[in-house]
Amino acid sequence: MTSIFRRFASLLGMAAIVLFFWFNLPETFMTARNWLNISQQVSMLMVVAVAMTVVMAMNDFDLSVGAMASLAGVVAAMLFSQGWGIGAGIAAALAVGLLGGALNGFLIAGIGILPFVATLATMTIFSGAAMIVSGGSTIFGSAIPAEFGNFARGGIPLWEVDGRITRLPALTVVALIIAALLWLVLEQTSYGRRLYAIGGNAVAARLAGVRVAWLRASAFAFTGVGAAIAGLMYASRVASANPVQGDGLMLNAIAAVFLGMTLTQNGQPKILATIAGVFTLAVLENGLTQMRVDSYVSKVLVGVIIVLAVSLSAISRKRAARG
Amino acid sequence: MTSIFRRFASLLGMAAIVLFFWFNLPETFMTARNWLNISQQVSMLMVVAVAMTVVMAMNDFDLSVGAMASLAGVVAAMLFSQGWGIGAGIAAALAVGLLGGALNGFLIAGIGILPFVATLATMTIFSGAAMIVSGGSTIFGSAIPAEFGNFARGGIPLWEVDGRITRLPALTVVALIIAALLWLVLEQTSYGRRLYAIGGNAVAARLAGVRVAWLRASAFAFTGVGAAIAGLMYASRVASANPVQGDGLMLNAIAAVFLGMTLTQNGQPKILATIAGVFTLAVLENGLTQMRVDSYVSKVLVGVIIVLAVSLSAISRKRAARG
Amino acid sequence: QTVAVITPYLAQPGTQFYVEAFNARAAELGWDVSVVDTAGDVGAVISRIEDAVIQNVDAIVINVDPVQVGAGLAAAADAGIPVVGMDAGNDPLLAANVTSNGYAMAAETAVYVADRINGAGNVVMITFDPFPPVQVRGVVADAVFQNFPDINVIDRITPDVSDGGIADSRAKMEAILTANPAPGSIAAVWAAWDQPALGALQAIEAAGRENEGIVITGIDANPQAREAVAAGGNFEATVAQDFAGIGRTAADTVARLLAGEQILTQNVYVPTVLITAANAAE
Amino acid sequence: MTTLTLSDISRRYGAVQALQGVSLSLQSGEVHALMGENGAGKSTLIRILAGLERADSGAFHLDGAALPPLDCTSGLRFIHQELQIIPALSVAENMHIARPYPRRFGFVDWRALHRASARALARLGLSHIRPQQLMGDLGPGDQMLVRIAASLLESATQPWLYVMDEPTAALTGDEAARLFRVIRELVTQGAGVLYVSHRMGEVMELSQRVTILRDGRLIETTPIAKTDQAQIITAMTGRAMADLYPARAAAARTDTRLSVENLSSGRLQNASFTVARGEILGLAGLAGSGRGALLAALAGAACYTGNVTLDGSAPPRDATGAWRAGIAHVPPERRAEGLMLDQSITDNIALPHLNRLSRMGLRAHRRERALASDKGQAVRLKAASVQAPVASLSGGNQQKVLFARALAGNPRLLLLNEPTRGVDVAAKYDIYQIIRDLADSGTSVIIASSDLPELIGLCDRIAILREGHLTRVIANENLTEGGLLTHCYGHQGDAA
Ligand SMILES: Nc1ncnc2c1ncn2[C@@H]1O[C@H](COP(=O)(O)OP(=O)(O)OP(=O)(O)O)[C@@H](O)[C@H]1O
Ligand SMILES: Nc1ncnc2c1ncn2[C@@H]1O[C@H](COP(=O)(O)OP(=O)(O)OP(=O)(O)O)[C@@H](O)[C@H]1O
Ligand SMILES: O[C@@H]1[C@@H](O)[C@@H](O)CO[C@H]1O
Ligand SMILES: [Mg+2]
Ligand SMILES: [Mg+2]
Repeated sequence: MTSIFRRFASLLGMAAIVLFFWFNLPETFMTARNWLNISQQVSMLMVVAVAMTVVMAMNDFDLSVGAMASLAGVVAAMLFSQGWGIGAGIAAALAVGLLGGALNGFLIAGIGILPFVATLATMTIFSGAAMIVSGGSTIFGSAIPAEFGNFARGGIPLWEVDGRITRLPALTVVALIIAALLWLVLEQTSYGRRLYAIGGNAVAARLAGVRVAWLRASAFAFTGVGAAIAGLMYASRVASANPVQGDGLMLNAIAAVFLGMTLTQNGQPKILATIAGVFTLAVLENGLTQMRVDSYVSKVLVGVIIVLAVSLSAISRKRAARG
Repeated sequence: MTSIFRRFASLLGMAAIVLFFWFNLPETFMTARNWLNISQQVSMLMVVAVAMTVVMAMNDFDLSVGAMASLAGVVAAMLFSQGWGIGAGIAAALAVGLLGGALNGFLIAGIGILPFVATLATMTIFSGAAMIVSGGSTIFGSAIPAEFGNFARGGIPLWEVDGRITRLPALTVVALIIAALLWLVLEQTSYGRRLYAIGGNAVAARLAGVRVAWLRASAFAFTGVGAAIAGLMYASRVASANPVQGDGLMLNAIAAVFLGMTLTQNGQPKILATIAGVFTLAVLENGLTQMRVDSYVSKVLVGVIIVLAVSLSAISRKRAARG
Repeated sequence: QTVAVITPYLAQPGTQFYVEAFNARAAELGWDVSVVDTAGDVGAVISRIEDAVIQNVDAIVINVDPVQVGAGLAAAADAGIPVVGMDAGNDPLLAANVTSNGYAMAAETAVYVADRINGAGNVVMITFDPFPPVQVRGVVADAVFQNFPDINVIDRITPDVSDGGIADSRAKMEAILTANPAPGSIAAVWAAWDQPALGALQAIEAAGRENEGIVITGIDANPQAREAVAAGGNFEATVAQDFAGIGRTAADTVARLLAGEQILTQNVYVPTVLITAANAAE
Repeated sequence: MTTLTLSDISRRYGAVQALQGVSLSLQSGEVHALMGENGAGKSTLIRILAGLERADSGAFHLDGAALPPLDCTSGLRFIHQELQIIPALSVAENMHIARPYPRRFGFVDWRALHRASARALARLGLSHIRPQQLMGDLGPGDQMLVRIAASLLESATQPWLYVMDEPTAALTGDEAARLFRVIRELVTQGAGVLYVSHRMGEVMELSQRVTILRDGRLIETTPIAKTDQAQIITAMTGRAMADLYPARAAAARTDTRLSVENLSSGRLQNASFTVARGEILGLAGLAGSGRGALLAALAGAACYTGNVTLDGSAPPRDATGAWRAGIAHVPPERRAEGLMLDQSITDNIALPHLNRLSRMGLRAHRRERALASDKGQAVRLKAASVQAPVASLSGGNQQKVLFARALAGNPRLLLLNEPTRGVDVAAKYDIYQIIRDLADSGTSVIIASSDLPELIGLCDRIAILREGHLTRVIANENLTEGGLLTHCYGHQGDAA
């Protein structure tokens, strides 16, 4: 009961945001086009955030995801510019993600460095590496194969009105597939359940014989690959690669997971909740821009609205605990 | 025993860094001037990092410190430009820090929002507010009273060689005073001990008579003031105020505290350890720039060296735990 | 008529000025302008362009490398909404780009440096390649310095600009000064824009080496830099971009497009002026 | 019959030699008790057996064949001493942390998972616990029972040895009785049990052989039939122990210190009673009867309604005020509610008393340490130094730290919730003596315990709680365990 109300409280907050924009932007906000648009805009963040959810299920963090996204993007672009094929370039970028993630896993689970410190250090390393690979500047133009850039512009045709085809954007599809996969992994496999066990009580998990080190390391590797995928999506969307373009994803991804956690039963990070968190952030941006709120004021508003939405759930949780 | 070796291991790493630069820059690195210089460069970060140590002692975070530093800087500059006196402008900026910190404290201890979420939201709010206050641009020139800018250029005369006076920079003095104060508070008062108790086990602390909510709120207020002081120092140093100039302090401050934690007995955040962490980061930057390492490569090196230094302590801790 | 101005760089002094001028001209023309700052996030510019397209604005103005926001430009093109660059860059999907000539500005300051040090000495370069308009300046300065056999570029720094560009440049310059303690060991600092030039100036003054004759140049002539140049210290030259002119011209260009006119040359250059102590006060 | 032999096991932690050349042979088909004072090395031995920690030296043989340490764990099931649960996961998932989840097409088969868990729970008669329930929503007793039930899950290779480290420490009498029934059943089916407990009675009743450790050394392994309580205690402590409980004061006490009228809090409703100066009042009841709620309310840890007076005036209703007013308490869950594990013994003991110890807000480190070593000695704390982190102490010694904290303020009212959980016999006797001495000097004590002999041995009067009601307060004269249980269940209840 209590938890239902709590989740309800936070959902209420999110619903209120949507209703508010719907009311104020009656013509444009609640349209399929706008929502498809939003879904495409958030697709990269969604991939990073669900990947982040995997490590946060273990109560860990990965601060290096943004830098890894940037690195994967420039690595692929660099290889394209040296004549590699699309498949090979993508594979190499994903391998970089896997290696970087495995490095994080090794430092954290193998050496025993705190995740915050380890991934802060690798964030610096990946970011510097992205600068070195790209020479610090944007790789674009003929260096990027047209198909690579076109991918992000394509999508699955949904319907046609007046000769204009509405599509489910390709990036949205990729994000949904990855979210679905990670949902399966976290919720429906013993692997995922053990990650939650580690997050719930690492000592208990270890005493019970869970191979904590191994699971932690592998989860970080997963997250590295997720970040690399997001970096490739980003590069495809902007049809270019810049050594800092993914950096902003990190804090937003963490924010989305935390926002989502206010929706879940025990405050656990969950894939579906994270997606709700991602959409909350995106809808705020989209709606406030459409309402043409000054960008500084809208920045303040985003902060205030998040506080209000989260307060609802925090207060109702307190109530529940008390009564 | 074990902990001594562990702390020794990390100090060893830090000493190795210093020795390395000393060896490679025999003429310039180990000079009083260079160290005074470094001390001045890190003074802002030091203030933010020691303030961050206060909340991290409770096992909390404050992601809003960087934005608060920026905000305090532009508030003071804005008021100066409107003819306020130096004292009044500084007082107002500190009041903003206190209020902002108290807001964090209220959201976290009063409402019960997770520190990470609450301060991520207030980070956005403070940052937006800084943009609004400054109109998004840098405030400088005649708007900033000369004495304000001169403060950072002054210092306490130490000695004179060939008519050149070597000074202990004023910003260094401020940073040391604040660090000393917070050291007193954290290590030598019951207040500080209670913060550590909260960090160790908040439920147990409450049952043992610690007023957890009140202490948490007040500690965040402390940290807000610390961030505001750093923002003022920053503005004085660059004799101008820009709405984003303090933003980068946040991650670096957290990094410094975590680096320091590898030096302490039970991995607790401690003021002296944080200072060591701050200097480690600064010495790396200074030494690598002096050695004319490419900026990108040096970024990677900073990450690698931090990993190595921290690994030493992590590995020896593991050894110790084994026996 | 509604126009959306979208930029990640509103915190930069230059951007401020042309956005202001743009707004002023737009007010005269009776437009309804919304300014969106994505605070350094280039990818978000695409999202905001898409949002503007959904709102069905009449024109969009961007201040970002157009190559990186191609998806947004394509969305605008699909909807038939013209996009004008304001100090942006080149892209076929851009109706026009109003800017200063970055190659020319860098050539002016680099040649100024070479002349002042008589074609010989150690030079520190402060560049920033991730941002294309600034990146081209470094390329030109490199070429100029390479052409002088006795000029030696001893360091090429990329400062961390997240703090506004002054403080980190200053810290880096302080380390370089420490590493080169002999008077005369650094002849000049060539900075690709004013903020790092100011940071270098502060470092030189703090180190008490303002009398060694180290020459500093910047680009932008922002008011703080203008003051420094006028003061007659080490910071000797910068280039005034006509930010207001860029903003005004961008607005006029949008007006021409809305009137159905075709713009022939994609780049519309607004003249620049070299600023030294002689003309800094103007 | 399967036999696992441990020979010459040693383990050192820094300066502490936790185990020194211990040899032991475990057999299927019997209950083997492992006994020793707090810090004797029992849990360390078990952690080594479980492969969670390496021995410095020693060998393992299974039916005569040498084994690398980790290989012997496959036929073993462990219940470790500290209650290790994952509050945010369901009961069924907690039971399966270390087991393969049942799967269909590679994915978790939730129905099969819940069915398997329900079957194991049923074996312990835990029909009131649903597999889908959150572990964190259960009381400590039930949580321990779930952990025990997890070791009873069916699996492909049936375990031959169950290792239980103080499983009954957090259980009430009837919960423990269910466990004993299952243990007997397991033994009948041919399995062996290695059983650690500080409760003499259950060891005598359950086990066939007993091994005694003292200071990390093996003292002896003997058949239970050839020994008795007194001999075991002597072997454990190295000295003979006379009376377990201190003598009660002769005169009845009259001057009321605490008076409680119609107190309601949580599941407790309208409790009224008084406690005199120097009196020890016991709280007896089954799990969930409201004892904890009563103590928590008086300790300022929970809100309540009703009239309470302490020495004539209303006591503070928050924990901070309560400590300052001389109301000290020992909460039931030492790890969750009591201790800062990574911090030093001194820091843990001094915490509620900082105001008194410090001068103008500045800490007096020396006085803090003096207090800690003084009170530590009083409870026979076994620790390398008072600056050692609490996490490095054995379970029983951690409990003593909490007790030392409560004593340190010379309280007017001392509230104890299971204060001797996991404490060894010798130390228990010391603690009882301290409680009695405190009472004799005027402190009023309220003590809730599931250890009925403890209540009968120690208290002047005993309050009976049943389903949230304080039904009666009886003088402790000629009370028997059975008699007390009858009260707890109500008149028509069954006292077994
Ligand atoms: N991780 C550790 N670090 C340091 N000392 C330890 C550690 N673990 C155990 N010890 C020490 O080893 C000794 C044996 O501890 P152990 O936990 O085995 O005792 P025990 O017999 O189980 O006691 P109890 O009855 O209190 O549970 C104690 O002195 C304890 O302080
Ligand atoms: N001395 C104490 N100090 C602080 N908190 C306590 C104390 N005793 C109990 N509590 C807390 O009070 C709450 C209610 O206690 P509990 O769960 O034991 O229920 P109860 O109905 O009182 O059952 P029981 O009769 O078995 O104790 C719990 O959260 C418990 O941890
Ligand atoms: O052209 C300017 C540059 O000179 C720099 O100031 C950054 O902003 C750009 O718009
Ligand atoms: Mg034990
Ligand atoms: Mg209880």
